[in-house]
Amino acid sequence: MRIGVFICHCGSNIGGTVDCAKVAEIARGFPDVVYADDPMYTCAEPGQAAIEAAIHEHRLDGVVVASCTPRMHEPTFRRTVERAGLNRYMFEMANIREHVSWIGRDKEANTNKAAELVRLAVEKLRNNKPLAAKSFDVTKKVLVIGGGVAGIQAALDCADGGVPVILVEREATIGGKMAKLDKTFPTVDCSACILGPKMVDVAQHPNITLYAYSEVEDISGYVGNFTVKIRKRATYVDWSKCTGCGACTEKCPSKKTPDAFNEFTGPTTAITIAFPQAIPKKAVINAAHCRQFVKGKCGVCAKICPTGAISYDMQDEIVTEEVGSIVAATGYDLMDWTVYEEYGGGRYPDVITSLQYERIMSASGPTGGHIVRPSDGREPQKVVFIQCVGSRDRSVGRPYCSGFCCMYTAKQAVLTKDHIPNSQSYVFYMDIRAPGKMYDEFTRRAVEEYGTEYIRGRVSSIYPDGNGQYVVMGVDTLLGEPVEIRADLVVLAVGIEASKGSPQLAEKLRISYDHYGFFMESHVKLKPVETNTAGVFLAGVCQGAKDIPASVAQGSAAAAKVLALFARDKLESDPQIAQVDIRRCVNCGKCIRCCPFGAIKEVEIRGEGKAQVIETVCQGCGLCTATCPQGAIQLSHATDNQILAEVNALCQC
Amino acid sequence: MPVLKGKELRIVGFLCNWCSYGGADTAGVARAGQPTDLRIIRVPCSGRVDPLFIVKALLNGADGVLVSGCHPRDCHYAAGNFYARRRLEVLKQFLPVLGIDDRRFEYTWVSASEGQRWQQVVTVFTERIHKLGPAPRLEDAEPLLKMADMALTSLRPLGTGQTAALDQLKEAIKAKLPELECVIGWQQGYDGAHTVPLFMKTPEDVDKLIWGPFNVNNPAVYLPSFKGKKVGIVVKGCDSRSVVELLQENLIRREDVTIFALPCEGTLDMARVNQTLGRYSKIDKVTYDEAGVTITADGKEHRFCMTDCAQGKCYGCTTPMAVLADMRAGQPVKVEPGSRTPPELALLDSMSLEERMAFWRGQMERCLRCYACRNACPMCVCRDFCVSDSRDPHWMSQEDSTREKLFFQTIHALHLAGRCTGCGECQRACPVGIPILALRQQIARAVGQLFDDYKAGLNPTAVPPLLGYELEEKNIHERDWK
Amino acid sequence: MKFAYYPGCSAKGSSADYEKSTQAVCAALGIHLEELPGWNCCGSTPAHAVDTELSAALCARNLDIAAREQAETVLTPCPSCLSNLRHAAKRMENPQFRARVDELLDTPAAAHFPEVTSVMQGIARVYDANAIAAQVKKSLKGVRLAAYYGCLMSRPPEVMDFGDPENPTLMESLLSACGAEMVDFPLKTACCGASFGIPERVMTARNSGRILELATQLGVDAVVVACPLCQMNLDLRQKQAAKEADAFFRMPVLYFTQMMGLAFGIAPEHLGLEKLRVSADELLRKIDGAQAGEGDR
Amino acid sequence: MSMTRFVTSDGLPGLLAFLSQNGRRVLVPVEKPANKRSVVFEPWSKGMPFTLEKATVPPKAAVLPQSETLVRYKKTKDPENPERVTMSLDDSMEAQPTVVFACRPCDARGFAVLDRPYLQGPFADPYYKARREALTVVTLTCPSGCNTCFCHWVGGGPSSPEGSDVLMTGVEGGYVLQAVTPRGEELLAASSLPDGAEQFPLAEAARKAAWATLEPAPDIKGAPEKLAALFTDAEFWQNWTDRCLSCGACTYFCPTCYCFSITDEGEGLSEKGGRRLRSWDNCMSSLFTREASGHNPRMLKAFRMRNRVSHKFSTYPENWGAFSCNGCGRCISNCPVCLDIRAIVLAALNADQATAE
Amino acid sequence: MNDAINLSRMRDAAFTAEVEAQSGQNVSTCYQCGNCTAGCPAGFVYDRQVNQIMRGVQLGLKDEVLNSRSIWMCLSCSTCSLRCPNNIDVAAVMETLRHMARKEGRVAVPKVEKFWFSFLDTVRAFGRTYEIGTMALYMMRSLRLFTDLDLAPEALKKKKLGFRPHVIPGGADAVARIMQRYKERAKREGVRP
Repeated sequence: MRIGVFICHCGSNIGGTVDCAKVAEIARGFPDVVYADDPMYTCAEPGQAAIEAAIHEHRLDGVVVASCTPRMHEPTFRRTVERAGLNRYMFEMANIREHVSWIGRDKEANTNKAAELVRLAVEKLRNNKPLAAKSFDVTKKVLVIGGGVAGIQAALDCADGGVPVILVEREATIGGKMAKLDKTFPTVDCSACILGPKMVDVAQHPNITLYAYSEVEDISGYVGNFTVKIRKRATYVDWSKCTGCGACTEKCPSKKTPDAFNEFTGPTTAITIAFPQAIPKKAVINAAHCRQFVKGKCGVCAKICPTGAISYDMQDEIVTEEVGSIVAATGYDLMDWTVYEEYGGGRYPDVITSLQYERIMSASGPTGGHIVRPSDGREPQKVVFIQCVGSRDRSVGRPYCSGFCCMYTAKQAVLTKDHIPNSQSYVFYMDIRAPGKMYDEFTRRAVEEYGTEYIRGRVSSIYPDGNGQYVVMGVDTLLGEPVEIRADLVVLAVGIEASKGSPQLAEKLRISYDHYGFFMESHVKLKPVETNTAGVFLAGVCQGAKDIPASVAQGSAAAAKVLALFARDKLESDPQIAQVDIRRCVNCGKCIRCCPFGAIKEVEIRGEGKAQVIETVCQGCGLCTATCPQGAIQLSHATDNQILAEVNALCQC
Repeated sequence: MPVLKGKELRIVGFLCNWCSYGGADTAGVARAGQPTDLRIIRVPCSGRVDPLFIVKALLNGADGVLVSGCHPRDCHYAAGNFYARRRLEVLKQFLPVLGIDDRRFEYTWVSASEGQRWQQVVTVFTERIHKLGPAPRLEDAEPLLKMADMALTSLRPLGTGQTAALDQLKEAIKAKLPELECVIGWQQGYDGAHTVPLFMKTPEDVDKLIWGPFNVNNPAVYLPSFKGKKVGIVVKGCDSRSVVELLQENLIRREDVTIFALPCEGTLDMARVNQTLGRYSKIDKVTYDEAGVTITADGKEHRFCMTDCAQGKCYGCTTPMAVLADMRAGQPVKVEPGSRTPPELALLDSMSLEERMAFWRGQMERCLRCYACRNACPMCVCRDFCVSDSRDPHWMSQEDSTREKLFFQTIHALHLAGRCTGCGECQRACPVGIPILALRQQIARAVGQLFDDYKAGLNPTAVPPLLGYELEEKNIHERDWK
Repeated sequence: MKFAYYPGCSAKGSSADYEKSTQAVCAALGIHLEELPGWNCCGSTPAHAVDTELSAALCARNLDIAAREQAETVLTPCPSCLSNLRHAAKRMENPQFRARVDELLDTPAAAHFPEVTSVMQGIARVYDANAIAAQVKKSLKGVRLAAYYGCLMSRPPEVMDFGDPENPTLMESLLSACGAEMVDFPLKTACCGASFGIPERVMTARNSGRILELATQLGVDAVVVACPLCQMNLDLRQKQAAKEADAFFRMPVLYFTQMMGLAFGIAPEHLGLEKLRVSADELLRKIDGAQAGEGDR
Repeated sequence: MSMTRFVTSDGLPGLLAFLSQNGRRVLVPVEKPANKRSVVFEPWSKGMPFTLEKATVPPKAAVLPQSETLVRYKKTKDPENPERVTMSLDDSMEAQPTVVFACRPCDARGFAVLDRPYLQGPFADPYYKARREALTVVTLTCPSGCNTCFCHWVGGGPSSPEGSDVLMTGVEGGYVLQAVTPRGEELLAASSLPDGAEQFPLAEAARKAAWATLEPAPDIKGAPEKLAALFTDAEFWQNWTDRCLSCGACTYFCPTCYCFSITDEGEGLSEKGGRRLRSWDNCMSSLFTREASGHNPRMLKAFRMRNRVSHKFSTYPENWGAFSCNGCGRCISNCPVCLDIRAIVLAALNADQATAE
Repeated sequence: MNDAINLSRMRDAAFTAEVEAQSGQNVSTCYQCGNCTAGCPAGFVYDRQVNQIMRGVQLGLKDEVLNSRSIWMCLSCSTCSLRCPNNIDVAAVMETLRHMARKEGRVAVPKVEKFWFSFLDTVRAFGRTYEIGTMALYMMRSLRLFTDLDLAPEALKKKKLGFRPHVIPGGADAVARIMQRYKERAKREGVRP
């Protein structure tokens, strides 16, 4: 080979503690190195031009740049060598800035270390092979999982961009958590009024196919070519006939059915339409509470239904869809706050969650928008809000901040005063997190205009005083004293967690998730929408706590990613993937077993079983390479020989 | 390149590109000062790190090796680090048997944002290695030769009485034979004191089948070569574990294999038998009694009582009955509960790290790299494509140094992690009697201790531990980097 | 059923009634309590407040006796003793700590200690609710009780192993089995003020007062306790508490063993009821009345 | 009569000390502490225990090491112009004067087998030649046959002198040393050992007695042709190799197997430099004939066994007029599955007859 | 302000580290939510609330913390530990501080310590607690002769307190030896027993 080496000074960033000229001189002694230089700024335009010139002048067929981290400029320099006619994989980097000059003060040691790292890169490069990407077709159709506001936004944007959308929603109606809210901060405008039109757009958009009351059963394939199985759960109502007239819900005799949409703040009927603006506005039978199912006789709804839509023997149905990309927008659930025994563990009727409070305040809720205590229907005078219940609390395994509770708590305090002018609200908080536009002003209004008492501290316990009130034992750390409030109603700002089933969905999507079930983005800062599985994007709270504007923005961002992906007719696969040497392969299947992506399959080649890598699915982790005992499957660009070359360069005594 | 004398030691790091390499970058950006010894090799994922890279480095001059990946659950590739965690932990528990201080190898998890943690990890690890000093080299050790103590007690009866049921077994084989390509068993070898594998194709072949303490070979070694063909196999308990392990790994198919079994009463340690017999020109007679055999060679009688002369593995054997069989004959055998540290391993356990290195130095010197150990191993299915004699990948050279030889044994042992059933064929096959089984036994022990007492080859549906993982490992714990 | 038994010092002094009723109830249930020979004080709060190793040494001597007696399980009625003994056993799992403690002892303590648990758990381990109910001769039907555990019994959870540390329910299940109506008593694990009654009276007065106030508010017939110190603070010091709260309390405070004893039909004098400062006569009448009413039907 | 000397049993260390003079390396059989009998040749040094047992591993490595460096190469770069690389070669060979002590006649005959291809062909191998010329072989004659050896089938015997310089035979009280080559005479002459003429008859008697212990040998003179005829009989070879594990225990422990492979290791510009290695190869391994394309003419172990047996008993004799097997029996005793080359040869002879009939 | 706490001078990092080491707690995880204080049954007699003590430990304000009355008034009820969102065993920190203070001879509330000693002295004498003995000793030491005098008639009437010390058969000496060794060791180690 003919290798050129460039030792970057990076101004004084590297040159300050590394003798770059010396490193270049040492590098000239390395095998196959025919040229070495130490430019001031390699990544700058003249630096790149110098590399190109050197490639031509010295007929280089491989280039090593020793500079900053490859995580920063590897793509840059790959393009550089490509411009000069080299294959982009005939390039290696040595990180002598983050890993050398910035962390060590001893110039001799640094220079020696830099030279060794260059040696590693040279040895690796000597084992590199040109790699070429392959192209394949794309199915230009997207699956959006979750019909909350983020999913709705992603679906609408994709649909408007001309891409057919499959929207899958687990509940009977789309709208998600936002549909349950009474008002939204900081404008205090009606949630249903701003979300409703978007929901209607979903229903009416010619490019959107909505599967409500459905779940994703299985996902296979890879970017551009996913196959998705969707389970349409039995609603026992033929939606093609149901007009959403609601006659059945009026006549249903099972009137004490728990109402999940209303967060169990009041009862509903066994056949029900979640709320007046539901999309699709179709009835669903809750079989666990329907007399027809429980007792085997009733049939009232079937009798009353004017279109004969009731179908008690309906079964789940599996439909299969082919899509090229997937947006996960599965949102969140509240954590199970009943672990807080000191707050009554759910035994006190007037200690409720903020989402329950939303339903109580909502005009479409069980009390028609009148704020009353669940225990006795009285209007509360003293309302205590407790923040961070299940947020920033390691003792219950929830160390993270749920992000939007500070704001909705302020909103709820404001609304409480609006509803009950002579009421007094108290908010126990640790820190007020209100960094959004108009947010801090809003919390100040809650204090200054609505007289909400903000008390800095947590609440240690709540207990009924036996007189119909609740003793709230808290602290005012600013005062430095314990405080005690007798409250009529206590509203807990319960922390969020990833929606139920997120880890299972993540496994199906082959994306990572954190300890709490939130999906992992590809890069915290720079790839907040992408995942590590190509073609799968994230929107909304499923990726981490965020409020409505941020969820909507991420929904649009995900849609933009989908549209960008679909802007090309063919996709290119990353050639840094595993390859099977079929002569060496004995078809033991160990690689197939451990591949996290299902990217290896067994095929028959001349009568013998062999492993084969599905090039578009392989993500290039190399687990198979480390697993295969006979070295028959090698990860291109990180083969055993390439890594061994590096090990041998370091350890040869 | 040589280390900076007097300043640095050779410390090699394998960092995953996504988390730990980024964490090291973050530390750099934060100008978090660190010792300069570490040389980082960037790999896509900690799951890419073949434990053999680490052994290779440690045998070839590294004073310390550090692997770092994404925190469990945060793997860029979803699960690579879960596999890595198991493999690296097994390696860590294996190294001391080679005489390598396991403190010289560490693995951890550092995310891309944890610059400070990375600084801490590098600093603590480098300090640790400097405290340990330059790693002792295998070549510098003064050879130390010691022998395992073979005075052992057994968990189950040892003897030769079960032959009574052999005829019944033969009938069963004959009945099944027409459906099968062949049935693998044992026949007499060049004399009455040697038994060799038998491939029964006709009823007359079946009549050659013998059962007894000379049936040392593990016939399961031949099964993978019959993959796809209907074949029968006669097994001892230990052989059946190899069959089960092959099934576990889909190397053979259950429907293809018919297993015939008799309860095993132990097999002779032919190495010790031959030591006793010495040089002789002819075996005159071999007679059996309940407790052992008497071999008359050149007119001289030698009695071998099974309780004294069984193979080392037989004493701690808990599966004299086949763990899986289609046809069984003979009387069930009672096994006492308990476990035994195998004699070879007990020998290594009794040594210091320095002694162990010296031990292997002494033992490996006489290895000729004939690879009888490998080829006799029923789990060595790579066979013609073993990495030990390949140029791509080029793990080993043809040099006859003790280091290369020991490295091969390490390859074998690590490739057997969670798979070795302890049949001992590797050691039995070794013409120069190197107690290489100890390395496999240590791996098996580590796997057992880490994964709920897992033993390879007991359950055909069990997932071999290194081909699986748990989100939270019960017995693998994150180390403290304080 | 036989258990080793560590009565604790109060059993021989201020809580003789607890001791008496414990013995009576256990006798009725056929549970034999074998008192550890030559046991000593666990050191109570003062010992661990002064030095953890000293506290552990005092406890280790008792645990060592129990180990030598080859006891499997040691029962103790007193949560404070229980807490000290269990803490000591747990801390001595640390070899360095153990070595320091051994230095203080005549001979190094046994390598393994028997388990120590409360009398209440001991009873519950042998008898489930149905079995307890079968023993009841005088149902506590119509009697409203508040179960008060105090702060030590369930905390810290990793040492005490007494169910949910905020909301233990064992006493409720035992007394419900005896027919009593158990109210949800939110202050069941609040602190009564502990041993500060002597050096800082206001501490017990305030804290006990809060408990008595809620119990009174909830209209219970008695507060049932499992701790000698709680009993003393709530009963003997009830007046001090009332004074501090500027209120009037008349709340009988009984040991759960006394309550169970009554349900088992054991005579009050065999349960030491005469030692109560706040008389339980009204409660006794209520129980008898309920029995009479039952008889009428 | 050739020159004889006598050495008492106690005098052996003294003899070894004498042999070690002048920088000579004396390879003696050493018993390794192991559960399995393991005797290997190792350089003797004063005070080192040794044995006169037949070695597990033959002394072949004395002339043909398991792995040897043929050439070392170092590259240097012109600091002015890194494109200019100069290479220096070092192909100096190590040929330390060596005595193999107390090998057996079969081992010694092994050297004779190796000599033909390495020295008598169109090219003499310089590395082998240098070592061979520096080698003296002191052979201990066998007192008896053994269960796996068959030297007398293939032209040898318990006191065959072929390949030896000195024959040594155990007699009452010591050993008689008999020079069988000029080099042997030179060696014995230089020693201060007493003359052994007196004990020589005892030695002759012992040798005769040894012969008497052997079972009669079958006539295998027809083996070369018969094996050649069986070349295409795949079934024959398959039947005889079904239990073969394809390991190298037979070839690596064989005193006459001489195949090697050559590999380059290391980098010329590294501190260690590059090395061209010659190492033993093993025809029982599938790699032996695997071609660069991946094609392998001997995919089946049956064909590889055919190669080994035919080489020893057919092709080598065709080329050199003698069997290349010397009947030491190590391939039998070391085989993990007790494959018996004698049985194969006999079967080949019989198979031929069967066909003829 | 002149009396501001000068952190650059008063911060004692070794103190923080020592508290963490002895208590086994990581005090840096405390984010001052105040939950410990909110639930503390003794807070009303504290001079500094628990969360403030924790803050003091974080900042390494050794004198502020060890001279506090609060650490002597802690009831050891562990409510703070139970409710701490960061799993800090706050009660263990309080106890550690008390031990540290005692060993240095800083006793902000002597009557509490006197009560303990009175208790422990009776244990040393008799092997078991002897309530009247404890009371008597305490009254003597604290010069608070009227402690609980209001209870005495009731207690005596109800025979709540034993007049006779309860002595362990053959065991009191063993307890005394434990105490003795403890004292000797404390002396050797140069701390206050």
